[in-house]
Amino acid sequence: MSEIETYRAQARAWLESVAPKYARAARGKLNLSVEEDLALGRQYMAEKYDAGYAGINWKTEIGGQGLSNMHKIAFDAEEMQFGMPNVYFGISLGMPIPILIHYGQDRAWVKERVVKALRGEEIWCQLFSEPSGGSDLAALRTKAEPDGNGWRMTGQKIWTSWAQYCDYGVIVVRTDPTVEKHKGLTYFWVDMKAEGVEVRPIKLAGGDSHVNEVFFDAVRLEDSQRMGEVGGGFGVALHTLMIERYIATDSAGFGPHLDLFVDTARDLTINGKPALKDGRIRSAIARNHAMRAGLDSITKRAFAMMQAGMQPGPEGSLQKLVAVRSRQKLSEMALDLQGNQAFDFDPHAYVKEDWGTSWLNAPTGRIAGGSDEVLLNTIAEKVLGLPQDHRPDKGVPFNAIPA
Amino acid sequence: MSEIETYRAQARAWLESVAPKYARAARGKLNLSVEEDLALGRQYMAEKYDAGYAGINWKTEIGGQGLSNMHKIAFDAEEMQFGMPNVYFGISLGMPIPILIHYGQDRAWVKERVVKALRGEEIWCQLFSEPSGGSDLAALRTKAEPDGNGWRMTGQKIWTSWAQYCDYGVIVVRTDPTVEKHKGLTYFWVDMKAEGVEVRPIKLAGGDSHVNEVFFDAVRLEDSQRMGEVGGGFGVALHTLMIERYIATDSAGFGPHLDLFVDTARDLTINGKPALKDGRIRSAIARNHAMRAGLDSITKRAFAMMQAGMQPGPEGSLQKLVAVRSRQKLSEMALDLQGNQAFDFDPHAYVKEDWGTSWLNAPTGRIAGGSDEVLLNTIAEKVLGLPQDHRPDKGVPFNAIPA
Amino acid sequence: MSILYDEGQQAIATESRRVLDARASKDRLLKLLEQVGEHDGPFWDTAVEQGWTALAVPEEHGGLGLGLIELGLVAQACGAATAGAPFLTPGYGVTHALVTAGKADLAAKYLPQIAAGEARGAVAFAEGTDVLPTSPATTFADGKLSGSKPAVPGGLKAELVLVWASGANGPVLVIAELAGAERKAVSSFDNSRLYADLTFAGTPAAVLAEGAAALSLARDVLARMAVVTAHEQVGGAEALLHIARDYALMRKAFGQPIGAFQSVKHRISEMYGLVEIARANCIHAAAVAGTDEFLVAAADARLTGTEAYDTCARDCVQIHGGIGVTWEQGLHLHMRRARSLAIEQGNLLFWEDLLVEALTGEAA
Amino acid sequence: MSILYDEGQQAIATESRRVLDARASKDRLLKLLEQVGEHDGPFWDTAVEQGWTALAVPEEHGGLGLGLIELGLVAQACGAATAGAPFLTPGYGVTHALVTAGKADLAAKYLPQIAAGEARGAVAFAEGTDVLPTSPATTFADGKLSGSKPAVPGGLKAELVLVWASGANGPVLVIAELAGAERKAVSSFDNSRLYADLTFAGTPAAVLAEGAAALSLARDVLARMAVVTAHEQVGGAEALLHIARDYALMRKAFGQPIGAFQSVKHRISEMYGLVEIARANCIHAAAVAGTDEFLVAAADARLTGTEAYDTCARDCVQIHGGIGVTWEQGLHLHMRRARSLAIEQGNLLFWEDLLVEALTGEAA
Repeated sequence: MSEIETYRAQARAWLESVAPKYARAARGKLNLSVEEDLALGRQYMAEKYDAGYAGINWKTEIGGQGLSNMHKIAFDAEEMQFGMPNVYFGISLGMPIPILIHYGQDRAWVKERVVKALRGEEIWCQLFSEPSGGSDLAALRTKAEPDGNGWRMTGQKIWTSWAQYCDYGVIVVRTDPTVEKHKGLTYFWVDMKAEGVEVRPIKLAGGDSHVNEVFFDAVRLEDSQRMGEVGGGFGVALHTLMIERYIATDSAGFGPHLDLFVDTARDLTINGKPALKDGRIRSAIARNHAMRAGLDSITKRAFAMMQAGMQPGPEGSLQKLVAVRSRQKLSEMALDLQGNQAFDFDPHAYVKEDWGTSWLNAPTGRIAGGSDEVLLNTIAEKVLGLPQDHRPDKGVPFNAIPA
Repeated sequence: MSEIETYRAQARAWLESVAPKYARAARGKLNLSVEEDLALGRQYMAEKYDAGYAGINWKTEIGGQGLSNMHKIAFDAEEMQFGMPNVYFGISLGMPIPILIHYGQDRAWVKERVVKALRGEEIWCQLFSEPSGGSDLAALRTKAEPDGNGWRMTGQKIWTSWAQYCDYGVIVVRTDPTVEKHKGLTYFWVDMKAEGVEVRPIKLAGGDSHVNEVFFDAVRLEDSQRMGEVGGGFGVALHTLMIERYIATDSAGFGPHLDLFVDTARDLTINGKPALKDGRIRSAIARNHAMRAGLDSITKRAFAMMQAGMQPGPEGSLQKLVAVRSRQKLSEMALDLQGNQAFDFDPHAYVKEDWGTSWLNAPTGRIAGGSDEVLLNTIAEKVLGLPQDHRPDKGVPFNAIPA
Repeated sequence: MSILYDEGQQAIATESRRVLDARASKDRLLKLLEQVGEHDGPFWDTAVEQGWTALAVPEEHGGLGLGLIELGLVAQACGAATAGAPFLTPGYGVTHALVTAGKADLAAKYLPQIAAGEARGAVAFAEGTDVLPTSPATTFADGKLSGSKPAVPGGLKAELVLVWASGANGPVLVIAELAGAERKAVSSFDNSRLYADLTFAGTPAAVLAEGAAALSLARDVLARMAVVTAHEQVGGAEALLHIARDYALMRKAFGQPIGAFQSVKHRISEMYGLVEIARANCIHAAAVAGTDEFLVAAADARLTGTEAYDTCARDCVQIHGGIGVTWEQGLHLHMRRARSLAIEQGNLLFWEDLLVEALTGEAA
Repeated sequence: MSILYDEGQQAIATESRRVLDARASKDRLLKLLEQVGEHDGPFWDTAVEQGWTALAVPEEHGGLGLGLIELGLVAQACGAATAGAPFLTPGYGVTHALVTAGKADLAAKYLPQIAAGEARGAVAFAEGTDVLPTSPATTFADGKLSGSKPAVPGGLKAELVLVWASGANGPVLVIAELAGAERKAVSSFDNSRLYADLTFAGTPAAVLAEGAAALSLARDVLARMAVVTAHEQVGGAEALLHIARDYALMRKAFGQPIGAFQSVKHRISEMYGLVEIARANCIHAAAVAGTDEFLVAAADARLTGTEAYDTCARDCVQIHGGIGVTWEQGLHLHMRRARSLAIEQGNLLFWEDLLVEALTGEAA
């Protein structure tokens, strides 16, 4: 058994030992509120940290375990099967903390934050999108103006996941409106409990409210909260999105595994015949399997290359685009197949185990973290070298662009 | 029996009477060259004229029969089933002649041309596209400069169907390079046998050569050959394309009827089971039938409205876009279904009765007479009022646009 | 059977759209999504007041003696408004069954109530995934119904139900009063559809048709309801097309309206194509109701109607970006309705198979 | 079974691409389209000279002892060049059968000839629309083959043929010399594939495997050929992606490169997605050849390879507009090849069913 396999076996053993308290199977019966589930999640993260499974592939000097990406992948693969209450910490540990590790100025303070974030004691959010900006990162309007030896920030962010439970956030703001729009941005971390910060949850089409509007009214930022150069915020933000590309991959498009579709179809008939015998269903299964297998191989190869010290190819940017779009149609089909039985619907069902919530929330997946259209443009321009779209605002100082 | 039904019955009787000489069934055996088939076609057109089935819905004073669109549709529906050798005259009578009737200056001369065109003695072509222009009609470079009381034309046209057999053509050329590009165009008719006109056939992907490049070297045009105002050519050209939209509709996308797909599938098995029992085939048949039925209903309604003196809706512009695109995929599927048997291929098989030539020539159909993309833009802009694409050349004098 | 609407039909289309626009309330509809067992009272009052329940009822029974074309136009307006009550379509199904079955007493008893909006209709054919089961498990004997039907649209509040059941000799189509049945509300993603599991335990019912006659009548009722639903789908799809178009003109990105970007522009043009093709099929189907062409025409309308509404729901939300997935903005009202209508009266697979069998004689 | 190419493999990829680019001739290939029974001699000479015929032949038989990964990389380069001879893939099929069947005499006799390019291979499994018929009509008895196989790729000029036939007790996989068979050229849309109807009238043949062993070997051969073909499809699709990208940068409309229009831009990005997904499946499939995962991985590669090549052929032509459909411009070389490769080794329906059966245990 390879070292990774041994590690995987140990991880599985530990996960099974805590599963009775934390796994979805156990929590499902309790009908916990989001707050209660989050509290349980914090306990789980602390136990996970103590067991040495937190920050697996991060350096030891900032609180990680100093192991390889392969160890991390092995643990995650096992952990996913239990449905542990860790959804609240995914973004926090996925993007903001790695960025903090990379750009944070006060290293001691950084390490303290990292450990508390790993233990689930603190949660970080990512404050990028704005109402007016949509998918146009460079069009941000939230501004920070020099204020003595620091800054004062005013404006509004939107679509911020879990902000209502966050202690800190990373944010991109405009510090110079007089230069071309993507050049006037700077990146900071912000204390979400600071005076002048207000969080308002947004109710989504599916009925839940894990995303928020966040308002900043003359919030004070020390210059030590700056990450990267003044005017260098656009670059840091792109770096964040790069990380996101590799962290956030799921060939099921964050919906149910294809096996669930097969199980669903296995019990059904179409005009009296077994659904699995029907060419239309077989085609859907086969095409989705082939597509997902391709995405999984792309991910495996990317990590193998990172492991070998190589830079993975840009094909990683296909993951969300392809996977979520097809999840949407597969979920529709899974519902239609069930006929009237599909009407029976639980809005709180887990999106990876239920066709109803998977279908209803799929559009959010096709928009959040870069819409299909933005991803297609990015591939065309950054990967294939095709020209940018026409941009009337190009080269124009931000404060000269008609709103 | 309604008047139309009576008319249809008479038409069918006449068609059957000439079928032994002209119908595809009869010609098929003879392996005629294009020239021989064309000669036969001219005879057919003459007989058709003498029988009173030419120019059915055109005014009697210019050589038509003065009957309704319904009579025309009834005859065409019957005629189509026989596969008469009339393909060479479709464009000639479809666009150029109606435009000539509308804009031609010398009415006596116009009537003479109309009759000769109806009798198949003369053929007209339409000279729009240019090598540099592509789908951008307003970017035409062929120019006509004032020359005494007339004009002298120099330039090149491309994708001109049947030009090698044509006596006359209608053409759009640039008469003023100093104004905004779509404003400097003028519309003429041209004698294809005139000095300085050279026609070079283009061989297409399918292997045949019915389209041509046409070169004009200082060709003399009388001002009496002008149709519409000087500088009014763009409008006349759009008028031509409007006519094209209603003349050239076939919900089969100018490929085989769906019945042929059913017949093809009926004889085949998929992994040992009848293809018609397979959900994938059933879905293809059903979806294509539904789509084609919708297009047919749109056409029926358009003609009913014209008949009732109303202006038909813009949905007619969907026909080619939807029909040809789906014909392409249906043809691929029909070939794939046949397995190795599909390799047996006759490049001269009639495109409406053969999956191989239908598949191989489908791309031409998606490009000729307005590409899919141009049609989608036209619908978006002209029907739905969406903005034009960004056009760096907008408002710029033609001779100031970088080539 | 003209394919051009006459003045009266155009008036119905305009008026129904006008009155629904005037009384529309997104907030009311959003609230209904989270209330199991509630429907949009004001909408239904409007429907009754406007005489939509009487449209297809013969004049001698207090109706307007109109048909599928007129009802289709009303359904189209209701689809655009994501109407908050499910009774229009099954109500028409029950009406058509009563008008066609030739049971004068039943017609005389129920049609006036339906026309007046006093009796709301539901149609319970499906069992499991079978839209019209060959031998339904629900049985009918000695004037009584036994068995159950899952998630029947409108079942929770309708007064009358048309039931597909097994009788002594083959299938029967019967009508029953729902007061005599047990109903259990189904919590769904589109709660104003009032889905209910119906259980019949000796529920009194009256026979409308038996054996072969029952099957052909049930098929005709189903096909007609499918055409009404297709009109509703076209109405919804067209509304989404216009919402998308208007948003694409208003919303700016990178300094210009997003409608100037071909990905948005062409997607909206494709939506237009799907809407017009479905509309044309609906007009044709309604025009040939009662002829041999009808079943095929109904399938064409149903397939393109479902494709149009589903695609427009997906793409209109996508074009809106983030705002499109908020609860308040309400596009999900259409998205949810697109799904419920795609399943009611049989999904795409059912209609594909039915159409191909009609075209080729080959059963699935 | 690493999923990262080693240096040797990368060298094979680069070198095969380089030599094919250097010797490519569009005119030669266009001419071949109109000549029934001719293939691209210079290409095949290159293949032999480069040792591609010897790649998968064990060293003791004069080969290089390499495998599917290396052959896949060569096939990818051939796909990009729409190579003008069909022997590479079936040649590998015959090679693998000889290597695996364990008939030392036959291996010793034929493998050196194959490695040296003296014996070119064809594979004749299909009959009618059956890719691998359960009970083939072609029979084998007393060392002789009788029956016929339609439109066998390369059949017109190959020296050796691997045949799927019915023996005394169940199916057999046999090898025969084509000199002893009758061949009739099939005029096709991709003539350099050298399709031929093969007729066996007592053609001498030798058994490689019988019964269950024959079936599993035939399946393995078919799956491996499908993976080679999938690599070829990826090569063709990727070439079209680059052609489309370059044209979109060069060609101007409305005063800007057409690549600046999102309809063109996004279509090319979608092409990229299809190519990379198919490539990833190919790499994985080649890496797991010989393991239990292989059949599923091969189906994944084959399905995405076919989809990628077909879509790229359609869209690359469309992006070119009028020039894209001319004979001289030659994009139809890819369009035709996309179709022939989509059908050789079994169409999408066949592989969908095979994959689903492997995943669910449910036969079609």
